[in-house]
Amino acid sequence: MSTSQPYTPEEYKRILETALLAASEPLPLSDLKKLFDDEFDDDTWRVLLNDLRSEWSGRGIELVQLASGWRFQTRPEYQTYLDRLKNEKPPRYSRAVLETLAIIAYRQPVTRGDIEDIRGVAVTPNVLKVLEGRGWIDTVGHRDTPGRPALYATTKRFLDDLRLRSLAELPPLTEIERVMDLADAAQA
Amino acid sequence: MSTSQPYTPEEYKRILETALLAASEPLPLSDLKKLFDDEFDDDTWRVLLNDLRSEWSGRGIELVQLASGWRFQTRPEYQTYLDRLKNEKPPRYSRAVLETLAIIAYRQPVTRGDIEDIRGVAVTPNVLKVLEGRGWIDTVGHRDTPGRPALYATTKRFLDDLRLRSLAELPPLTEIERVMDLADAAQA
Amino acid sequence: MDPIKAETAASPPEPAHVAKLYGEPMPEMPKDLYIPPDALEVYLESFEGPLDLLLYLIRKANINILDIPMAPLTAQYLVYVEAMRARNLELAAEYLLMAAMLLEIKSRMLLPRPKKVEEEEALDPRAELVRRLLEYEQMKAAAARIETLPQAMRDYQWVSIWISDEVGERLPDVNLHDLQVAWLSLMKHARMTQHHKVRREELSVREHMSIVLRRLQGGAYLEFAELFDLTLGVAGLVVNFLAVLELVRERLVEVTQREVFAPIYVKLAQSESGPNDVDVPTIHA
Repeated sequence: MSTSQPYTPEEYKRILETALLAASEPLPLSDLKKLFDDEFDDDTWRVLLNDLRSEWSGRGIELVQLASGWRFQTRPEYQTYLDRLKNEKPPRYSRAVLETLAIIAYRQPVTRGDIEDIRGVAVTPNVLKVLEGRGWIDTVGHRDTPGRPALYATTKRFLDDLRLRSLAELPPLTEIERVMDLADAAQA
Repeated sequence: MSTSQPYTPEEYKRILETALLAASEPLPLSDLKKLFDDEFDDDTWRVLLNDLRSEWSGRGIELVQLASGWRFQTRPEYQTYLDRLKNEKPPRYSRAVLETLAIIAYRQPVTRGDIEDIRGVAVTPNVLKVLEGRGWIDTVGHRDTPGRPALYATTKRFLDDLRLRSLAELPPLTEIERVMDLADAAQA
Repeated sequence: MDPIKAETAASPPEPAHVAKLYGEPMPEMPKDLYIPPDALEVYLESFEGPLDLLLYLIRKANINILDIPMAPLTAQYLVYVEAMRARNLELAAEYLLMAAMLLEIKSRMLLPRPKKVEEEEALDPRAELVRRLLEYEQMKAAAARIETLPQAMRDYQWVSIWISDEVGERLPDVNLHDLQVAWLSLMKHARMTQHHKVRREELSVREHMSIVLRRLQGGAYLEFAELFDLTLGVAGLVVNFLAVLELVRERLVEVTQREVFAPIYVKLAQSESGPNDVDVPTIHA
C-alpha cells in the first residue's frame, strides 16, 4: 500500500474499516471522504458503509451511525463478558444528576434557575460538573436577564453515548402528556 | 448471548475478539482467562489466539502479542490513510526538493552540477539528503570529470511509492510542454 | 425504602386509601408509611426536594393530583418536615418555603369562594402547585427513561484500536502531479534562459543508463552482451544500446577490447589508474 490510490472496492472497504476501528471519535462522512483521493457520491458512500455494516452483523461489534458520525461499538449482549475484565464499575448517576440531565435534554436551552424551578431544589455546582465532565452538556449562551445566567444544552457526545442520532429520538413524553390531557379534559 | 457460557469455539472466538477490540490496553492472558468460566489450558488459548490472528491477516488491523499482552493494532501500511484524517495539514516538500526530484527522475543519471545548471541555483546538500533519506534516490556512479561528482538516479522504492512500474510511466514531458504551451498561449 | 418503588407499589388503587372529595378528611396515614427510626434519616434524605416529597405523599395516598385535599396533604407534609428538623437534618430552605406555600393555599381554600365573579377556575389557588408537580413528575419519569437507554461505558464500549505509528514522523506525499508541476516550473525558468527540448524517448534511455550503472557498481567488469536484457524486445534493446552509447559518450563507463574479436568488457569509468592512463584501446562512440 502506498501513497497512491487503491483499486478494488475490497481495498476501499478495508481502509474504511481500519479507519473506523482506529478512530477515537465518531467519523462524519465529511471526514471519511478525506481517506481517498477519488470522489464518490453520497450514494456510493452509503453502499460502502452499509456493506461494511452487514459484514459485521453477527459479530461482537457493530458499525453504528450516530449524531456525529460513524463508529464501531461493542454489542450490548457482550457487555456481560467485557464487565469481567473491568476493575471498576461504570459510573451510576444520582437522581439529582439524572433529573438535571432530563430537564436539560427535554427543555434545552435552560439556565440553572430553570432547572431549580422545575426540580424545586437548588442545583449544586457538582451536579452540573459531573455532566460537563462526561461531555454530555455544555454552555451554549447566556440569557439576557440580570446576571446573564449560562444556558445549558446537551451535546452531540450525549447523543452518541446514548446511541441517538438526534434529540427527536429521545423517549417521547407521551405518557405524562396523556395525564396532562386528562387534566385538561377534567377541567373543561 | 446471555450470562450463560458459550458453547462453540466460534462463540469463544467472537467473545475474545470483541474483548480485544474493545480493550484500551494490551490484555495479558491472565485477563483473557477471566472472560470464560471454563478453564482452558495454555495450549488451547494459544490455538484460539493464533486462530484469531490468522482470521485477521490481510486486514487493516492485526492481532499482536506484546510483552504486556495481546492487542489489536493498525498495520503500518495503513498509516498513510489514517494520517489523512488528522486535522493537521500534510507536510509538503519544498519546491527545491520537488524540482530536484523531478530533474533526477527525468534526466537521470545526473550530478549535483547538472541539477544546479537546470535549476539555475545552488543545490544544498540537505535537499539531496532528504531524498536519499526517503530512499527515493541514490548514487549510481561518478562522472569522470574533475572532482568525480556523484551521479544520482531514482530507485525502485521511488517507483513503488509512486505506484509506477517503470520510469516510462512518468507523465511524458511532451505532454507537460504542451500544457506549458497552452499556458503560454493563454497568457499571450 | 425507595420512594420510587413505593410509588409504583401504590399505583393499583387500594379502596381504603381512595381519596375523598376535597374537604373530607384524608384516610389515616397508611401503615406501610411507618419508617423505623434508624432508617428515617436515609429515607428522608432520599427525597430530591419538597416537590418529590409531595408527589410521594400524593401518589402513596392515591390522591387525584388535580383535586388535592390541601388540609391533610399539608398536615402530612409538615409531619415529615418536622421529622427532618427533629433529626437535625440539614433542611433545605426549599422545604420551609414549600410549607409556607402549602399553608397559604390551604388558607385561601378556606375562604368562601366569590361565586358572583363568574366561575374563574383559574383562580383555584392550587393551580400553580399542580402545574409544578406535574412538570416535575414528567421530568422525573423522563430521567428514569433516560437511565434505561443503552449507555456507552455501562452497556457497551466504543472500539478504538491502537494506532501503530511506526512510521513516526509523517512523510510528505508526492504524486505524479507534483512532479509534473515541478518540471513545468523548471522548464518555464529554462525557457527564459535557453531552449531545452526534451524528447520523451530520452527518458527511457536515461532510465537504462541508471540500470547499467547500477549493475556495474563495485567495479565489476561485465561482458558487453551481458548488459542487454533480451526480454526487452527489439525496441527495448535499441534503447538499451543507446543508453550504453550515451554512458560512453558521457565518459561514465569504459568499454575495452584487448584485440579484435576478443570479448568486449564494460566497467565503470575508473580514476584509480588515472584518467590519462589508457593502456587499453578505448572505444568511443
